[in-house]
Amino acid sequence: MDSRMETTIAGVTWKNPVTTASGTFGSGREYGELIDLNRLGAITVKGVSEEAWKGNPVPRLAETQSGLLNSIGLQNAGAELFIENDIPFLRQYDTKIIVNICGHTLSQYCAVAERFADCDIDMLELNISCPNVEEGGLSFGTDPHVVERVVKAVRHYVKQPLIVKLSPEVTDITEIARAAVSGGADALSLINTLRGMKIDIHKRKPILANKIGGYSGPGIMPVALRMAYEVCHSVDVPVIGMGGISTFEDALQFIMAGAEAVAVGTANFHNPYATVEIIDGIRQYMKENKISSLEEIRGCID
Amino acid sequence: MDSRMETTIAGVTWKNPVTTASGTFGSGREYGELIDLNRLGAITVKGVSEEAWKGNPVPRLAETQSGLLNSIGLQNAGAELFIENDIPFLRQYDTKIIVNICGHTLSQYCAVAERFADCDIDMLELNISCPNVEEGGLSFGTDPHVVERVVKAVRHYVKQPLIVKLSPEVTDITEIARAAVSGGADALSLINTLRGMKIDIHKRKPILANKIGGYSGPGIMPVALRMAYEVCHSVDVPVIGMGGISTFEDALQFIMAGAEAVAVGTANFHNPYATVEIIDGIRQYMKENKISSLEEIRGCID
Amino acid sequence: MSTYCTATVINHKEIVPGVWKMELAAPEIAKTARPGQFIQLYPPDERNLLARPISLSSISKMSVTIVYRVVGKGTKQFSCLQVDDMVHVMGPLGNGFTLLDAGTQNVIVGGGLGIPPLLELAKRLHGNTVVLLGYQDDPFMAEDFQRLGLEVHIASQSGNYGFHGNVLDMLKNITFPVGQIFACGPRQMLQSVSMWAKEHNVPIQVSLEERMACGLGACLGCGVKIQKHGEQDWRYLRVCKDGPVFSGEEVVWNG
Amino acid sequence: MSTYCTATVINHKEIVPGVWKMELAAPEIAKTARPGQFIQLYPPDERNLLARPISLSSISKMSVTIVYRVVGKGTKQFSCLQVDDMVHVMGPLGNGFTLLDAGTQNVIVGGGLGIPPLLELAKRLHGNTVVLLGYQDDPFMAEDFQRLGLEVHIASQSGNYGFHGNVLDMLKNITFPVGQIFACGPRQMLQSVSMWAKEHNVPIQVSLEERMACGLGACLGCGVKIQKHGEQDWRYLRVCKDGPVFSGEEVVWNG
Ligand SMILES: Cc1cc2nc3c(=O)[nH]c(=O)nc-3n(C[C@H](O)[C@H](O)[C@H](O)COP(=O)(O)OP(=O)(O)OC[C@H]3O[C@@H](n4cnc5c(N)ncnc54)[C@H](O)[C@@H]3O)c2cc1C
Ligand SMILES: Cc1cc2nc3c(=O)[nH]c(=O)nc-3n(C[C@H](O)[C@H](O)[C@H](O)COP(=O)(O)OP(=O)(O)OC[C@H]3O[C@@H](n4cnc5c(N)ncnc54)[C@H](O)[C@@H]3O)c2cc1C
Ligand SMILES: Cc1cc2nc3c(=O)[nH]c(=O)nc-3n(C[C@H](O)[C@H](O)[C@H](O)COP(=O)(O)O)c2cc1C
Ligand SMILES: Cc1cc2nc3c(=O)[nH]c(=O)nc-3n(C[C@H](O)[C@H](O)[C@H](O)COP(=O)(O)O)c2cc1C
Ligand code: FES
Ligand code: FES
Repeated sequence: MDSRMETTIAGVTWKNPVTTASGTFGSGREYGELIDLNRLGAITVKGVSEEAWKGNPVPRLAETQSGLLNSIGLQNAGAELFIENDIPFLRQYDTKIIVNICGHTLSQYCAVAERFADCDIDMLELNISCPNVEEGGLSFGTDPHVVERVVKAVRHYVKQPLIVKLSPEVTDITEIARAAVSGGADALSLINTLRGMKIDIHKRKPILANKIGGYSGPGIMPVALRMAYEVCHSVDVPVIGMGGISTFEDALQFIMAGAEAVAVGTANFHNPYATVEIIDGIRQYMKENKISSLEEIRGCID
Repeated sequence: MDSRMETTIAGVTWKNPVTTASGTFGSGREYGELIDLNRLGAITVKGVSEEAWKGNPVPRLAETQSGLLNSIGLQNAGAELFIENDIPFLRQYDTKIIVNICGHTLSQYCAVAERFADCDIDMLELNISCPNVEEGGLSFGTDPHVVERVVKAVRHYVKQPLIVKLSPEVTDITEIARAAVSGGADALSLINTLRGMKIDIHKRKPILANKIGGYSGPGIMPVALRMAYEVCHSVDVPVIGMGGISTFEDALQFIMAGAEAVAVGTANFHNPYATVEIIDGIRQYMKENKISSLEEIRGCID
Repeated sequence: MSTYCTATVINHKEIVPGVWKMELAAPEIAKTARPGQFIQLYPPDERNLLARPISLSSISKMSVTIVYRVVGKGTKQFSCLQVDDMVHVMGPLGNGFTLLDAGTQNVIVGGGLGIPPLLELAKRLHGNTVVLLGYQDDPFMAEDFQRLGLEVHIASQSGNYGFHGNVLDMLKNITFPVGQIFACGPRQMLQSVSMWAKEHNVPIQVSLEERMACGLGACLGCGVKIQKHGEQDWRYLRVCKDGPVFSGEEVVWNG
Repeated sequence: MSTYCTATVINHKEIVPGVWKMELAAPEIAKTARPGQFIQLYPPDERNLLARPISLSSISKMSVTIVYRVVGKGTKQFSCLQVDDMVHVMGPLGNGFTLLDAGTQNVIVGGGLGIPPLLELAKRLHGNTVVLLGYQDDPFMAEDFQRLGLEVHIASQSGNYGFHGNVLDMLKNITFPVGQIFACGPRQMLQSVSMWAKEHNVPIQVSLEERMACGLGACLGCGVKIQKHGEQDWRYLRVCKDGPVFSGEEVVWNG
């Protein structure tokens, strides 16, 4: 343990600023075979909805150059099974638990938030990139008014610090960030995936059964970093940066842009040790550059 | 010459569906040392403004994983010198000439359009990603009303077929596409760059003097293809697709998504023969798959 | 327990055009691997972020052998690996086949690149085993099964080799009572063999494929529709973790 | 005329820690190359889209030699190239130095990795040439200049080698009337040498660096502020095409 890497977000202290990006790490169980989960600052679990969601048809994955498209469709077994199986599993480890929640309607969001209110978890992350089924299927996260409304509604039920996870598919990310904060977000995380497509020219059809999927990985990092930088300079709550982070150098760029912490997603698929290598790399960088607290470099880009 | 690859866009027939992306190919002179410019369906030149623009401070370039950030800032010598030097040069070749124009105000856009009205060029491409200096510096291309207004105004002066080039930094690209068409666009091209950032963690500052730059290259292709697909399905004018195209397979994906033609940008930097290799690759694919006209595969993704 | 490690190529050759056999020194993986499990092999070109799932064809004390067809970017890169080159690999992964008690009449049914994963199984199966192998044209690895002393029947779609037709036709021609079936190959083949098995009330294990990201069960990318006995509806299980071997009866084939 | 081709590494070694000398068989490039020109060398890892500009250090009939320091991802990859490996390269690029008539007193001023590009120039210069080389610490390539029979002075910032100080100090100590200066090295050094030259009314050619994409003059990525004699204001010229060699007087240094 190394207190120089401690990071406090909305009152919750992580042992280091590295968590997993929702949906890429399950609830940690599977990666726990390969790495020591105690090493992580926090584990952000895959999206959980009130009831089970079946997810999208397969194929759900397409590789692109330095990136990945996915259309999992937030398949999950629902809050009840999650609470029964995954929370006790995660509580065995000395790491913070962040539960990512999703819904297709305002009331689904509220229901799942309420379900977790009295659970033994550390933070709640609200994924607002889900399609808003009641209003034509556009993502909740693209309209500042809708964002403020859904955050406010959920806030009412939540007892843990609330992270709102932003969609990058907007004209002005700072407007959405401000809306989330004024709705009551204690922290923001960004970015969720960009939507992308890939076509198999031999079969003459899209690779994903769903045609369009969420684009993640190194290919989105320049956009993610720019947006994290913009958001850090426009709101006062802490920001968890993500999008393509694969190395400690990548993670430090987000921290220098002002992020309090970072999440590692697609990189886990390319290198299952990515999270721990990033933690070790940050520590090493701090040592070599005689940095005794991340505050010394956090937000150093003005 | 191979009539099977002929492509007609807004009444102008290109010998093949491949052009260069504005700003990556100058006016062709430099690349003409390495490749035969007669091979290209069209040459789209770098952005030209009414008067000379100095451009942004250096460094203006940053390499990212499978991508590039640039902040050239549309440096150019102004319409007059362009007309004097570049049009006669380009007219020596058997290829269509597309002039990309830019402005910081509505009247600058109109002025440069008017300047080209009686010039010997084949098409005009209107870059609406420029910052709107009169209205706080947000890009013209992000608000459908502004887009319709600027296209309408420019349309008034233009005598050639008008291509409007869309910015991808919007919540809903189809809304912008429709606005451009209702303003009078004869064709659309997309995507322009996404904005991105990269930080030098040793110097602890952004690599670009301008901090933020336009992100291009293979890393943006999934987003570009998805947007081209969406736009092809929401307007009736032809679409020129671009964004990360580096191989003929990439180009064919855009055509299958419904694009009439494609533009090759950043790939020229990685491989100066990219354009001609893409043209040869498409021809070869057509031959191997017994395709006698691109119409057979264009838009085959429904 | 699976590991993520660097393995050394110790043998590599093209056995028929486009199909390669590669032996990897990977003691950690070899130690615990079972027939029907697979590995995730990482393409050397790091523009390809995802590992490629490839089944173990045979397992020895210190090494594992895979047989793969070059179909795209990743497998193309594998085919360029030379002896002594290193490659990142994760495994062993998945459930593998369930080996029941001795004394049954086993039928192994393999089609195309579904054949290699059945070799280690064939070695370890108890009871009597008949092997039915179907090819487009050129057969490969048939001799590996023959060398085990098993009864091997070959079919080719082209008719150039063995029986002119597919494995299902050969299966229909079997005269003895089939005890259990193990099958791997194209989905269409697995479906038709599973239908036959259902009709004849024969238990069948099939090994499936789906695109993968994590390979560990974490991302839910590799769904396959499974309806377990007694369940109201199907749900997506994970080929990488709950499979790749499933009961052919439980797979929802038309979807 | 420049070409884009594949060159073969025919010699490659680390001459001082972190600094490598590589000879590339590239007859097309060698044929037309002049001192002060550069090549664009493409990193083998294709995640790096951009070529790296590296000056020609010496030019022979069939090959060119470059000397480079490992500073980042691209140069790190170059340093892993082995003899007989192939690498994509474009060149020769840029204007190179302008060689004036014989009979002058030339001073060549090089700092650090600005030294290699001056070697071929030193070979070809007419008149009398004095060479001033500045290093952080460890000198390299000084013997290459000495072997040409030129008067070579060395300075190091550390004081461990030669004169303790920088090239400007050495320049100030020169007693004969300097006819023209050719300089390459860190911007700070080029600026101070240019100031000195201006004061003493000596023509100076400096070779500059800037990040590049196309290397051909098409993208306008590599701007340098130049104010030509008689022009009202500066404008951005292109290091790759209008340079890398500029008149030191015309460069707008403070910007
Ligand atoms: C459990 C399992 C075991 C397998 N065992 C073998 C084997 O023993 N021998 C063999 O030749 N092949 C096997 N395959 C198929 C093999 O994984 C693919 O042929 C391979 O991934 C293709 O990669 P590529 O880069 O060459 O093709 P590309 O088309 O360039 O790959 C693009 C992406 O699609 C994925 N992909 C493409 N085809 C398949 C496929 N059929 N299944 C899963 N993912 C795919 C790739 O992994 C990659 O992520 C197996 C697949 C699975 C799921
Ligand atoms: C005309 C010219 C001639 C040069 N000649 C030499 C030479 O002879 N020997 C030598 O050691 N170096 C030379 N350089 C510098 C050399 O280009 C850089 O050191 C090299 O590009 C660094 O690449 P990298 O991938 O290792 O570094 P990274 O920092 O990983 O590179 C990232 C990006 O920045 C660019 N970049 C980084 N530093 C520089 C720089 N100083 N100049 C231009 N681009 C840079 C890279 O090309 C690349 O696009 C020259 C530069 C120019 C412009
Ligand atoms: C396979 C996959 C599943 C994902 N599932 C979720 C999810 O359930 N909830 C969520 O908020 N984000 C989800 N995401 C988005 C990631 O959490 C993350 O925001 C995005 O992938 C960018 O980070 P990366 O580039 O490091 O992967 C998912 C991403 C991937 C690749
Ligand atoms: C160096 C550079 C300069 C550019 N200049 C212009 C320009 O002047 N006008 C314009 O409309 N787009 C400009 N673009 C955007 C490209 O035309 C193209 O839309 C974008 O780069 C995406 O394509 P690519 O990924 O193939 O490069 C420029 C892009 C680059 C990389
Ligand atoms: S590949 Fe991730 S769950 Fe199977
Ligand atoms: S690098 Fe493109 S103009 Fe110089």
